[in-house]
Order: sequence, then C-alpha cells, then structure tokens
Amino acid sequence: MQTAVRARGGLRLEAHKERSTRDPIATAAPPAHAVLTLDQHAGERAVPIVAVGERVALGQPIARPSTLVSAWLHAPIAGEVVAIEPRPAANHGGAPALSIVIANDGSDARHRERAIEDFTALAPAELRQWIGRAGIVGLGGAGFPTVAKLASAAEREHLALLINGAECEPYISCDEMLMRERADEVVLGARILMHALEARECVIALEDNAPQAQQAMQAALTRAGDERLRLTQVAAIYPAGGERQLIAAVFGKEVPHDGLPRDIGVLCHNVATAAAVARWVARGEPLVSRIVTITGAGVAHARNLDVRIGTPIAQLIEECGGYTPRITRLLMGGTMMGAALATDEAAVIKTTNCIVAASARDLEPRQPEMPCIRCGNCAEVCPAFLLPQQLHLNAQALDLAGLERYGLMDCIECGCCDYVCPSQIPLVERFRQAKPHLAAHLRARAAAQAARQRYESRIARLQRLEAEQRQRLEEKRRLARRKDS
Amino acid sequence: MQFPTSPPPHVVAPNTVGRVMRIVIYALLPTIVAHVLFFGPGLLVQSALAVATALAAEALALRLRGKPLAFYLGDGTAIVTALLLALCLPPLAPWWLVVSGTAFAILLAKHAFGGVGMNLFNPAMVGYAVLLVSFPAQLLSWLPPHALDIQTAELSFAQTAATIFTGRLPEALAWDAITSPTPLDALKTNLALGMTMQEALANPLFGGLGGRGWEWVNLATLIGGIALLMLRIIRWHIPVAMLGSLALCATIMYAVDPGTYPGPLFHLTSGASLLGAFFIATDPVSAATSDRGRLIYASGIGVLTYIIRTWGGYPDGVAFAVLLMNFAVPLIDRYTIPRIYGHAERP
Amino acid sequence: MTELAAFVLLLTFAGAALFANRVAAKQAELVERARLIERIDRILPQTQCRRCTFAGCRPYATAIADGAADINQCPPGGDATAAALAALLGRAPKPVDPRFGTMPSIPMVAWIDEPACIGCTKCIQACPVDAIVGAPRHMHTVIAAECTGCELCIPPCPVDCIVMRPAHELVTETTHPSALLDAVAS
Amino acid sequence: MSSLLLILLSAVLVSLVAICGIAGWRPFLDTDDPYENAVGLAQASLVAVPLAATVSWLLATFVLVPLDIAYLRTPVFVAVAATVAQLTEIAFRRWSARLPARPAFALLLTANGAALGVAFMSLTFAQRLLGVVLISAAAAFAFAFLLLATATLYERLRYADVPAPFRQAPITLIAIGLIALGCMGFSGLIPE
Repeated sequence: MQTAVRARGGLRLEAHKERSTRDPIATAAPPAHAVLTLDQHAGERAVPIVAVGERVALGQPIARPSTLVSAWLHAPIAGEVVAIEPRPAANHGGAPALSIVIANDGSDARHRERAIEDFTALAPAELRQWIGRAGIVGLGGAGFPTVAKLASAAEREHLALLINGAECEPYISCDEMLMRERADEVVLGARILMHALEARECVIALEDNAPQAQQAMQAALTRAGDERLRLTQVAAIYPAGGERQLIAAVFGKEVPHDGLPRDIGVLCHNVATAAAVARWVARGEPLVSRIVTITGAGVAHARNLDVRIGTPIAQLIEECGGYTPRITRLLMGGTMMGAALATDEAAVIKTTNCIVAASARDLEPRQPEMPCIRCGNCAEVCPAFLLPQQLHLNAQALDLAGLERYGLMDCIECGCCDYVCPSQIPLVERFRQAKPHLAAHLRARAAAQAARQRYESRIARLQRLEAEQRQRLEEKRRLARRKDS
Repeated sequence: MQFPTSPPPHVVAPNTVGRVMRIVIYALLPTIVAHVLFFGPGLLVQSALAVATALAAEALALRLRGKPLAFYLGDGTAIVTALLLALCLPPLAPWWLVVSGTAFAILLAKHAFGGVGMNLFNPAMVGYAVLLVSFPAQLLSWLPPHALDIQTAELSFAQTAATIFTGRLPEALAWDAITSPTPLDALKTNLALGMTMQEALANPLFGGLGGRGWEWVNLATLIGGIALLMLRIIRWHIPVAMLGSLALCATIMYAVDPGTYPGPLFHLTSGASLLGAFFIATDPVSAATSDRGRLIYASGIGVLTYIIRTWGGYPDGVAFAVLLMNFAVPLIDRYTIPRIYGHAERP
Repeated sequence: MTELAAFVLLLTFAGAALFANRVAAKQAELVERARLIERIDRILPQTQCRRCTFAGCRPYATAIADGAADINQCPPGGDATAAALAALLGRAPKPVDPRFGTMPSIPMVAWIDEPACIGCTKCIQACPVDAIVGAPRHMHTVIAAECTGCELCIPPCPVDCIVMRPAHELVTETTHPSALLDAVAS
Repeated sequence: MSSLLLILLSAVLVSLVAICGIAGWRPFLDTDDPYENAVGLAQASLVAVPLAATVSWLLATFVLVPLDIAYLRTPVFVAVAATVAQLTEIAFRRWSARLPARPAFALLLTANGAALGVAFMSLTFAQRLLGVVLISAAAAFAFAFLLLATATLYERLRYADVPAPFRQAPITLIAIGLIALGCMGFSGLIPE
C-alpha cells in the first residue's frame, strides 16, 4: 500500500474516536415504537402505502418513492401501524415532520424477500432496479437515494467506483467499526455496485488513522480475490471524506463545479451504503437498520450500536448508560457539520451516523466576534479553495455579484474556515444565510433569460408566419390575376 | 429531554485576535532586548509612551464611535502598532514625536478607516512616515550602538527619560557628541560625498554584516520572526518574498558594481529589513490576502525598499515601500483570486 | 503676420476638435441607443406581462430609452427593478406606480383545470413565452417552470378554466424540465 | 518630479470622483461597475495621453516655435488633447469591447490628457521627442496603475466600517493623502 494521499486544504482535527471504538458493535434492542419520517432522504418525500391499523412485518415496504429522486421505506419492526402524523424528526433538528409510527409486537416476523445467490447472473440494469427496491440512500450523511445515483452514472464507460471509508468528521466511528467487523459485506457490496455500474475499477479509500479497519479490509479483499478492487489510504485531514475532496485526493481530478462525479468517470458511495447493498442483494434484507456511533462526554458508555431505523434517540442513550450530568448539547453527525437536535425524542433516520451527547468539554465555546483581520487562515484551510473572508465581506453587504464572483455556491459548509478564524466569526452560518438569496437571484436571472429567449423566438416565429402568409396571399392573387387574363 | 441548539460547526479553535497579537508582542521581545542592550534604555521609555498613547487614542476613538471599550482595547492591535512605531524611532527622540506619531497612526490610519481589520495602510508605518517627512532631523539622529569603541556617553534610565521629556541632555553632553547616523544613512551620505565603498565601510559604525549593534538587533528580530513562522502566526510567503527580492536586487547591483552598491547581506541586516519582513509587511489587514497576492505584494516591498534606499532621498525605504504596496493591495487582491475547486479558470 | 498665423492655427485646431466631436457624436448616437435598450431589457424581469402598457419587456425598454415611458411602470420587477433602472439611467429612484397594477406577494403561475379545458388554443396564442402546450380540441397544460405569471392567458379563456396558483406548489426541483430530462436521460 | 506626481494624483482623484461620485456619469455605457469603468478609462489613457503629448510636441517644435507663437502652446495643447480624445472615442467604439459613453468619456480623457500633457511640456527632459514619448507613456502607465489601484481601494472602502463623518469623499481624500505620503519616499529619486 502506498503512502496516504491528500487533497489541498483542510484541517488536522482531534479525531475523538478512541472512546467509541473500544467495544465491538452491539445490537440495540428493537424499539417499542418505531417512528419513520417520510422525508428522511434527499429529494422528494416518500408516499405511505400502509394505513393506520394495518399489520406489517419486519422488512415490509411501508412507503413508496414519489418521484425518481425518492426512496422506499420499510418497516424496521413487526407490528401495527398506529399513526401517520407529524413527529419530532431528526432531519429537521427535532421539529415535527410527517412520519409513520409502528408499534412493536415483539415477534420480529420477517417479510421474506428473495436473496440473490449470484448477482453476476443479473443484467446490470436489472440489478440497479433491484437495488432500488431496498430503500438504500447514501448512508454517509447526504442521504441521496442510491438508485438515483446509480442511474445518473449508468451506461457510462470506464467508470471508477470509489467506496468512501474516509470518516473524517471528529467523533464518528461507525464506518470504521463497520470496516473492522463487517469488511466482507463492504467488499461484496462494492463488487455488486461495480457490476451494476459496469465499472472498470473500484477504489476503497480510508483514512490513515484507522489501521485495524485497514487490516480487516485488506484481509477481506484478499478473501474476495477480485483484482479490480484496491485499497487506498488518505491522510486524516478533515474533510478528506467529502465526496469532491476524496475524488481529488484519490484520482487527482476535480469534479466540475457545475457537474457530477460521473462527468469525470467516478461514482462515489459510502462503505455503509455498499454494505447495505450487499445485505439486500445477498440476504434480501432491505435498509431497516444501521450502525450508529453514540459518543461524547455527555453519555456514560460511548460505543457503536446496530440500530433499527426509527428507534428514538433517547432509547439509544439509555442503552449506553444514560446521560452524564455534563451533557449540554445533542448533535446528530459530527461536531463540524452535525446538526444540533432540540429533543432526544427524535428517531434515528437512515442518515444518522452518529449521536454526540456533547459536554462543554467537547464543544469549544465561541468567543465574541471581532471584525475580520484578513489573516487568510480561512483561505488556507478551505477545501474548495475559496476566500471565505471575501465571501464574508460580500455576505455582510449582501453583494450578490461579489458573492457569485467569490464562489459562494461552491462552499461545501465544512466549517474549516469557521474553525480557524481568530476573529471567531460564524462564517458558515453567514454563508448559509446568504446562499438562498444568491440562489434565488441566480434562479431568477436564469428564468428571465429563458423567458426572454422564448419571447424572442416567439416574436420571430410570428413574424415568419406572417411573412409566409403574406407571400402565400401574393401568390394566390397572382394566380387569380393570371386566370383572369 | 430538550436541548439548546446552535449552528455548526460546534467546535472552533481556541484562537483569538488577542492571542495572535500577544504572540506577536512576545516575538518582539528579543528585538527589544537587543535594542536596549545596544542603544540604551531609551526604547523602554519610548515604548511605554507609545503604548500609553495608543491605548488612550484607541479608547478615545472607540468612545467617539460608540464601540465597546474593554473588548476592543483588549485585542492588543494598538499595542503592536505602538511597539512597532517605537522600535523605528531614535531612542532619544523627544516625547511629543512619539505621542503625535502614535496618535496619528491610531486615529487617522486606523480608526478613520473603520478600526481593527479595516485599515488599508499599516498604521505604524503611516505614523513613522508622517514623522519622517515632518521631522527628518529628529528621526535620523540615532545613538551610536554601545558596541562601538568610540567614546559614548552611557545614559542612565533616569537621564534618558529626562532627555526624552525635556529635550535637553544632561550637563556636559552635547547632541553632536552623542548622536550618530544609522549605518544606512552614513553609507549613503559618505558615498554621496564621493568616498569609495571601502572608505565608507571603514567607519567604525559598520560591523561584520551590517552596522555594528544593528546586525545583532536584526538577528534578534530574525529569531522572533522565525518563532512567528513556527507558531504559524505568519506564513513564509511575505518574509521570503520581501527578503528575497531585496537580496536579489542587492546581488544584481553588487555584481554590477561592488564599489558603489553594498552586498545583499548588508541590506538584509540593515535598517528595518527584517523587522519589516517579519513584523510589518506581515500585518494581515494591510497585506494581500491570497498566497500569490502575498508573494507579489512582498516582492514589491523588497524592490521598492531597495530603490528608495539606493537612489532615493531617504536612507531607509521600508516604511514608504510598505505604504506604497498597501495602496496596491486591493488591486493585487482583485487579480489574484484563487481558482475555485471544480472551476477551470480563476474568477 | 505671426498674429494671423496664430489666429489661423487656433481656428484650425478648434475646428478639428469640433469636427472630431461631430463624427464621434454621430457614430455614438446609433450604437448607444441599441446598447442602452439592451441594457434596460437585461434589467427587466422578462415577465412579458404588458402591465407597463407596452407589448412586452423589450418594447418597454425601447420606450424608456427613447424617453417615451417612465422607469416606474413594471410591477413584476417591483421597486428593485425601478431602482436598478434609476441607477442605470442616473435618475432619482421612485417606487412603482400602482396604476400599472400590483403583484401577489408570492410568485404565481397559471394552472389549467384540465377536465374543464375545451382545447380552444386561445391561451396558447396569448402566452408570450410559449409556456402552454396542447393541440386544438385537446386538453392544454401549462409548463409551470416556464410560466412567468403574466396572466395574459386568463382573459381569452372562454370557459375560465385557468387560475393563478402559487409557484412553489407547482414548480419543484423534480418537476423542473431540466431535472426531468436528467432523470429520463439516465 | 513631485509636481508631476501631484498632477497625476489629482487626475486620478478627478477621474475617480467622476466615475464613482456622480450619478449617471460613467465613461462607459456597458457597465455601472466603477472598477470596469476605471479599467476602460485606463486603457483609453494609455493610448490617448502619449499620443496627445507626442502630437503637441511635434506641433510646438515644428510649428509654434518657428512661427514665434510659442505662447499659444497651452490652448493648442488643449485643442490637440480634445481632438485626440474624440479620435480615441471613435477608435474605441469601433475596436474595443467597451463602449464609450458621451460626454463623460471624451471629457475625462481630454481633461486628463491635457493636464498631464501640459505638465510634460515644462519638464527639462521633454526637450527631445524620445523624452516626450517616454515620459508620457510612463505617466500614462502610472495614471492607469494609480486609477485602477484607487478604484479597487474605493471598492474595499465601501465595505469598511468607516465612521459616518469620514464616509465617501473624506476617507477617499485621506487615503489619497496617505498614498501621497508613500510617494514621498520617491523624493530625491529623480532630480527635479
């Protein structure tokens, strides 16, 4: 294995992973009530296909995708649908969103789906369609429906599949534990995805601070004996696991700002997504559970749990020994990009990779804000090579032309600039506030341009028709005159 | 259970402007110590005066502008400005010079532009340049360093303070007897008088590298500067580009005519070269912002410094060069916006 | 003699300067009007709604350039457009004159109650941006993402089956033509 | 030298006030961005100033002096600068991407060309044609650089939290004053 590759920019952060990786993954008890938010993936909300009072089996589909960019939902427990109503949702920071609530009957009766012995027997298109039925979404955090991602790159030649095991955010260790304990699943999933995409090679990337995961993966690769797959180490520099950053580090190519990875012949999936694909295809298990890291000084026993989707977060905390008195904040995701939850009643969703029960020690309090001193630390760490200080100036004045020029839309909100700012300016927050304004402006401009074009082509068409009509009239008159004479 | 929420990121580095400025002040300590060793305790009086004036002016400006006093006074930027200005002044310069220069720097060069983070020009250099063009005689009469063999009067701390405040030397001492030009000044004057380089450098003012005493002050500055680099308070671009372009100019001209132009080592260890490269040009507020921009900005300072030192009317050009390049910074910034990830071209 | 020479010379140069001025002015006149109309048109929202009393955004832009219309006649653009026009033309900004109509607080697009549509094509002819599709005696429909909300299709409809509805209900990321095309292509 | 610098800075200041300070008064039709306007004006000056200076020198040397009417130098120069400005306008309209606006473009260019050009005439090393071409080209470059730098400086000042009494003109003047302070470092560089 060669030395670790890295992309430009980024930060070396304290990983905080040792607490949660001491114990092996434990299986959390199925919840008494599972709450499944209908919009827990990117794209459009799913549509319920069960009614209140209906009995469902574990793994039975309960909501179907509404559009092409949407995903199936499956029952994570067997029992009765008791409500379809707004419930606190983790993807809304704890605010209520329409959810299906299932009461557990304790039987775990399974809804049987066929398991595919030999996935290579299926045609790639057929396999892609089959994967779509599993309700799998990007488990790294973005939650983009996997089937839509596969469709976006289908039929492209010489595609490289990138399996993202670079878990760069502090505190999160679910992918590392997955690779340590279920490496074979990851490798199988990668091979299935390769077949579905007709990819020519597959790179599995993981950070150089996870030697045990690396050994496990290497062993699994050897067992699989598939030459097309290889392992690559990336330097543990946040945000190494960002899709665009990882592609730049591994392939030395940048994704065009207005394009997708497929445009440079790459498709990126998270390791957990690959494992979920493997479970579905090989065992017929849809996405009804995932590994969640429970950590932070605010919880008694930090560890990784294999959790049913829809389990209330409060229950997971209980399984980890409950809160310690030091708890101050509850985060879903890591400390850099994670969202603060207002309540622990919210349930685990498909993209919940980590719950940080944070104490004051985990969170460095922000000092009062000073004016920017243009030190340039932010530009040095920006993985998108932006000048955050200039963006900040333009965001303060809401100068849309300036924001466009300095590339606000290319900001990935990783928080590196915010982290290093000596003036303690909440840059990411400012950028997030300014983005909708700029997006609306750009949309309006594009719409006006399109409307203008259509208006002009319509005018031109009408003029052409009128001219043609006049010409035809002339012709007829001439003919009539000739007949007369 | 309910929890308060806050926007991400939920952790930030424990770094503040105040911490950055504190480290800069500590990094100036070697220079200050060397300065006091070679030029007597004048600098201590000047620094105290300058810092007091800077804080008073800052407080006045903040009060007038209705900003929180304690918060901004604590950031240390005014103290750094005051110390840099004091380091540039002759140790026995009269008190009103220090006070007016510092007040000008803080009030006009800093707060008129909007205070910390907004000043287009380096306040310390504005203060110094104003004093230099207004009172050249006072600004150019330095003390000879103690390392010289020539008989110099050792002024005690009390005598120094008295001289600074009253403008009168202790009895039995005359200004002419104790002042001496800076090495850059002396070299320039003597060369202008028609001396050869050897004759000019035969003056006891000059040591192994640059001016005697001065070379040690500059080496102390280098130590402080390297500390700043290692603590990542500043980055290499500005010092390297400025010293590099200065040395390059000096080397070229030295190669052309060693009899008229002193070599690169002399330039690097004379005047405010090192102080400028590590402490003045690196002031982030008035410097260019991207790496490429900083290289251009600092190379410009190096070249202008050399031009002004060699052919201009003033012995040292760092202050003017910094001000001129400060002026060019917005233009440099405009043309050195880095390429954004995923874009083929720079915006 | 020298005085005379001086006089002649001065006159010559003054004449040359004036002549150059005339040439430049004449050349400028033609180009400047076209360029100014273009710039005004860029600022207008391209709704093509005719509330300004002109036949579209470009005719209104031409009228402004020729001094035949004021800058405050565009309700869809609102005060922001009026201010941008004022800045462009170096005039004092003024708010939009309410006599030219008002706009709903959120963007609206036309929506055809399809069962009621009799397929008369009158709305298709009225739409200034070709955002309505349909054939004679067949149901028509509005491409919501391309509708500018000009309301010009409402009066011609003989069965009053067109209503304005909030844009956000009808235009979503996934119903936008480009998203659909993407999805179909994949 | 310092007087030339002073004239340069004044020309920059006047141009900048015209571009940024007066509503609807921009040298170019295509843009209302002060910086873009400054770029266009700088480009035009790079053409017009050396051209005007050269033509006037030729006229002065071969017409005015032989005819013994050298006292007409200044009015002739102004007329030449005006003509050159108009010609530049015509050329710009035809070949440049930027479109000059009337009357701002020609007036600014005339004023700058005349102010700088008249100043060269009194310089000792402007006695020869080469001297005039060089010094006017150098002055045009200096003008272009100063104008662009001041225009970007002005843009940055827009975002600065400048105290109310200092906003706009006062702070611009202070900034120009500090630039002049920096330029004093050049004193003694070129003998008067």
